[in-house]
Amino acid sequence: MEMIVKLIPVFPLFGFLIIGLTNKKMPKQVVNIIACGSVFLSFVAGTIAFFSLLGMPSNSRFITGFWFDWIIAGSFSSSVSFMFDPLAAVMVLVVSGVSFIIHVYSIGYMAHDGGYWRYFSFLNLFVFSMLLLVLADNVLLLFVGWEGVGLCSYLLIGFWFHKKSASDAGKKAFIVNRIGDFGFLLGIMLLFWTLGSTNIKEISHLAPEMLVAGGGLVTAITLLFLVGAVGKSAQIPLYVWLPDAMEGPTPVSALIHAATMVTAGVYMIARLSALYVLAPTSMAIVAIVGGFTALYAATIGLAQNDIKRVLAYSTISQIGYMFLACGVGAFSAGIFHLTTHAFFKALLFMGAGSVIHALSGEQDMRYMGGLKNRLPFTYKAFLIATLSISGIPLLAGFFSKDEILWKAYSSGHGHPLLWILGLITAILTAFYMFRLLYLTFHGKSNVTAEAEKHLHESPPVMLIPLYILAFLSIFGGYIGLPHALGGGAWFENFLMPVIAESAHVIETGSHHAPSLEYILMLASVVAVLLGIVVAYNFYIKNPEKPKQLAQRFAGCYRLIFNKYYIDEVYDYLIVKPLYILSLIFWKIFDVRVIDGFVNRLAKFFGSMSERFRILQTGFVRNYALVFFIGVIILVGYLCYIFR
Amino acid sequence: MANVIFYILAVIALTSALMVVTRKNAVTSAVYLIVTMCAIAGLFVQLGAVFIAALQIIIYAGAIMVLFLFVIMLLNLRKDEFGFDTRVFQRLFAGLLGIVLLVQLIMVVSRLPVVAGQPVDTEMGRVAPLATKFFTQYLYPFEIISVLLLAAIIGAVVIAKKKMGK
Amino acid sequence: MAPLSYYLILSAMLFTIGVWGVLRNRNALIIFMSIELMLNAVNITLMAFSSFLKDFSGQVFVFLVMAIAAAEVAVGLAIIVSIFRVKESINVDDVNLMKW
Amino acid sequence: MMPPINWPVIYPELAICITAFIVLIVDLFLPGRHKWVLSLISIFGVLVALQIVFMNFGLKGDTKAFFGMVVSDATGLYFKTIFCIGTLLAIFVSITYQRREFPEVGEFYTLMLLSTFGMMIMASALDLITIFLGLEMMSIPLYVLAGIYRGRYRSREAALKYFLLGAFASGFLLYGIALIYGAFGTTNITRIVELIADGKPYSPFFVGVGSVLVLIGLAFKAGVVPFHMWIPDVYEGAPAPVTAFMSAGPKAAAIVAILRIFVITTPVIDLTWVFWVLAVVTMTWGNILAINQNNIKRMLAYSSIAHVGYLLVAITVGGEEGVSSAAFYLLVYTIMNIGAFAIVVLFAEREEFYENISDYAGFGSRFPFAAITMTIFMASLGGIPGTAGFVGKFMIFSGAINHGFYWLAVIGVLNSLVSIYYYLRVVVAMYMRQPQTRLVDIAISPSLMIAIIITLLLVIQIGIFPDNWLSLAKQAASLAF
Repeated sequence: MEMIVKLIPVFPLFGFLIIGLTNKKMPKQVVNIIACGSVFLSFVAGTIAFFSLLGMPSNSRFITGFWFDWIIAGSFSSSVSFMFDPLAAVMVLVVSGVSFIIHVYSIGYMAHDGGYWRYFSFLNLFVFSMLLLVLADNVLLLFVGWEGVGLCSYLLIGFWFHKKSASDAGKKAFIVNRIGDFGFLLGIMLLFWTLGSTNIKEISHLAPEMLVAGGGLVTAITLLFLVGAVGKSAQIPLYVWLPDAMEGPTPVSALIHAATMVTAGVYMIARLSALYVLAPTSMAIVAIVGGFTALYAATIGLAQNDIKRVLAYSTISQIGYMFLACGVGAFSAGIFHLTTHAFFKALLFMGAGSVIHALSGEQDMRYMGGLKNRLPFTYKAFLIATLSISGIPLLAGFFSKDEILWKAYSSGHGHPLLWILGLITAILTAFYMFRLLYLTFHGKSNVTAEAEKHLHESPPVMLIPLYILAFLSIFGGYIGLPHALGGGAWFENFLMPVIAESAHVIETGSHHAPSLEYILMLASVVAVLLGIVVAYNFYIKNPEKPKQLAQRFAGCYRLIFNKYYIDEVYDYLIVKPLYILSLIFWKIFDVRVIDGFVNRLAKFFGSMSERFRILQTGFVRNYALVFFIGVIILVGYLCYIFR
Repeated sequence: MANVIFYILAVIALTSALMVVTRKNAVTSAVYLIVTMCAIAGLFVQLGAVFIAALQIIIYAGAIMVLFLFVIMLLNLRKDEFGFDTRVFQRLFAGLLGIVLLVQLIMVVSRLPVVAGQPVDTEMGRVAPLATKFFTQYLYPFEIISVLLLAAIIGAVVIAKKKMGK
Repeated sequence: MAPLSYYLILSAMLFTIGVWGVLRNRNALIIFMSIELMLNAVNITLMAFSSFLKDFSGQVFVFLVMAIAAAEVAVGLAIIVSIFRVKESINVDDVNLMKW
Repeated sequence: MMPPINWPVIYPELAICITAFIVLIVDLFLPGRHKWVLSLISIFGVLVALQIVFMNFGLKGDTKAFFGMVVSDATGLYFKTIFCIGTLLAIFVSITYQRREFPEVGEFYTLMLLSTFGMMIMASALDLITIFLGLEMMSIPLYVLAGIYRGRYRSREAALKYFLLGAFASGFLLYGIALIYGAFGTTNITRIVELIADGKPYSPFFVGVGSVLVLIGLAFKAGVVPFHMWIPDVYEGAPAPVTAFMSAGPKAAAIVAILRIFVITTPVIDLTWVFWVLAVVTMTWGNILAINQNNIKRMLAYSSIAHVGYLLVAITVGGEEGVSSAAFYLLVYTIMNIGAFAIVVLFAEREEFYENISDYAGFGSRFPFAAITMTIFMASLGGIPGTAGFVGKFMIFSGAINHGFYWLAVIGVLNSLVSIYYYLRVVVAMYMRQPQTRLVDIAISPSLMIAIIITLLLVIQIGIFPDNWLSLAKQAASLAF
């Protein structure tokens, strides 16, 4: 079994090498087989390992796959070896499974692209790095995978490099991720220095013994790791790169910027949960960052017109949920939502990709509409995903989201305010997702005549993956059916051994009355329905409404006789402020403050470089003078010391 | 008495050194540099190192400076070739920082316990102990310096020789 | 005989003059001569220590420095001549094609 | 009465020196078109020297020679290995270039070997004056090598700038040695340590200024800010193979001298803060100025300044950990940097026509192997995990954290992240820019290919299995203390 675990990431690596080195000499069909086949083999290997894991007693589920010692220098050691435990198993299955589906989808989507080979070799490299990340048994190897996925992400965002916006977006992603990596790397070093080990299993054992709970050291380490997680998972304040990352091909957005890579931060926090539970301050910060990001990104999502950008903000918002879960100590709930989110978000992106494909590259929702009948298969799959992400009961998204909301309220680290944040986000999510659905598929068609000519449903190679994911988006949630609904919370129990030490530290919400869980559940369902109804009112029942909002200053009396009086008040009190808030967040905070900061940072270094290089005058006497100034300063320093 | 000779030599060395760096004409500078070196040789005699003083004259004034003069003649440089120096900052800083360096260095050397004047030790002028040093303790540097001189000759030839062939 | 510190201070002054010469001159040859002046200044320090410590090592060093100076002069003058062949000038301020 | 000279200690130096002379003599009898024989002789000589270096690791008994003037210890031998590797690779990089651009200059190899000879002297010298002689022995051939491409004006300019500033810096170094001699009556490092141990009174100020001046002289060669000004111009102007040679060995030699004087022997005065500041200034300055460079040699020049900054972090940390991480990093740096320059030489073509990063557009598809190799070197220079450069940086920065230099580590990590930006610019240019018209194809020369493949394999090998190399560096450090 060890061999199988060892081999999981190796297949895509070979795929990358073969495709990358033979380049264009290979026919497309062979590339397809190698690219998809290698990922499929990883998935099969992961499945086999998963079942053998299930065969083991629940608290000793662990397989090591040792390749070789990597760095050994004195007390420092780090090896290339894998750990396959329940958490890794879940991640491996999600990553390789979703990757495989998206690889297949890409065959259709990228069929006419000139960079076909480059695309698949990068994609395979990405899968390799991601598997390395989730399987790594020490933080240093995890960092290798972490950088690897970052590199692939950068290369794939800028895949269509002839578009300036694409290469700019790549650059931005790169810069923002540097900030995150900075924290991560320092965190690793500080961790090694304090515990003398980088092995995750050893860390989990050593941390409670050697570190003072709530002490400054563990807080510093966990916060540094949080910086890394925030960068990679696009949370406040380092989320700016993700919306721009949509410049890449849509399957890439689905795989890297929605389903897998961006959730690496959540995975890492869950992996190091043993450290996080020792630092309540960090936990609180994780929860607050998550909660606010969830709300913030959701509000921005309200006002976007680009279909992929809505989904991008939605991704940020959903990852915010996962952070919220981790922050309140419900790591398994975070991972659960990560899993279901991978299904429905990948489906949403691929559905959007199918629409974009059908409309010859149109991404603006204002030029869509009425596509329900033109793209019936895509529509059905998209509808399922929308229902799932909105949290309609009995679909996958409902269970995971509800779990998080419940934990946010009831956990020892939780707080009703966090729950309220989550609840408002749930309303907004339902609203913007249905807005998206209505604008794209319902109503009257705004498709341009040019696009109309080529309008066609996608080929089966793109639709079949959609339906596999649609199936998972419906039923994927039942693995984690909570006790309250008669389930066994299998998912939580499965992960429990890995984060058991973390969980027992947390006071679970046992003191809450069981009925409370039902009430909160009901509240969230109502909230979701509210969001849907409002969206329906706005975009189906009265599609002119949003436009009227902008020009309705004709006098009070018209309002009184207006038959949508209630709606109007509602608009005025809730929707319009929200809409304005959304614009404010987007136009001012997003574009100016944070985005501006990142851009300015890059510009700053550039201009520093430009400004200082004139000091290198080319005159040898100036060089001698600078040298001499150095001498004066150093000798002067000594004169000062020994004065 | 000895101090008087020291002062005279020091004044000659300093003045001619200042002339070296302030003249515009390279020939004048070179001649003043020869004067400085002779003054320094005189100081070496004051310190009792007669042999090194002789070497100073032979190597520096005799060989190195002749080479300099030879190059100056070869290049046939005229006097005011460069005109007025417009780089004010450079000159300002050079002067100011030069004074700072001087102050610093004097601070440094003044920290050494002042050794009172002592009679000239003729022992220091002997060649035999110097040779012994050279061929025992400093044999390795001595060998290196021979290779170094060879390297310099090769280098000078490589740089200066005309392109062959084409 | 003058005390040690006299020699050291004289050496420091000559050294500073040499440095100043390097910084203020534009004629490559004079810059080079200023560098020679710096080396000579150091020789005074070495020789003074040698005599006052009654140690012949200092004299050995002076000898070695002279040899190094000779080697540098050989190479340095060759380089200056090679620049002159192209530029018809030995003004170091003309030698600034590469910058920034 | 006289202690033995103990020749075996300097056998490596002798091997290099004798090879240089053989090359010089053979050169006289070779007609222009057969000058390539010289490179074979040089390669053979360096390999012999390398072999002797390895044999000397097992040298028994007294490791000092020439009356305590030189020593053959693990540190010195480790660095001699680096010099040999660097010179060997640089010769491989030079062969085709030399034959194409200045075929008549057979002394090229002699000068390179003599410079290596000087580096070796620096690595094993125990006396300040010998270190100084080694430095001059290393530099004088370098001045000439920088200006050896007489067909190119920039080369002459580089030689002039390098020479004038180098001689200027030598003056300060020598002044420092003179002051130390005055304080102790000797310049032998071991002797000075003994004297201090015996309680000889000395003025710390006097000695401090002396050692700072010595440090400045060495820092100039290494390229520490603010003594770095010559580096960009000289690296740009010198012929690319010479730049490759210059950026590796001489830097390592200056660093090993700094290590020997300021870290390995108990320092007379505590210069930790001086090194701290120099490290921060050096890496930041190098990285910031590298960002906007378009000439690839100039960019690599600034990046080499930044790398010296990282090495200064290791020197600041000091102790066994500092020395071993610096030693390891220098090995890695030598290999990856010469590898990168090998690609630059490969792409440069006649008279270094293509030397701007923007000229590299479209190379990714035209020269896939060379482009992917360059990508790996750039990744390694930037310290991306999985490459040799990452291991080196990781060792340095974790050493800094281990010894409580948190801010230094933070600044260092930030810097290395900034640096990835300009390294990836090259990659972006190769893969993500529209190719310009370029009619000529690059001629693949076998010798250049050998250099590229060796460096490539070593970078990957050290990146994935750094163990043996690390323990070698560790040993080089541990025996020194």
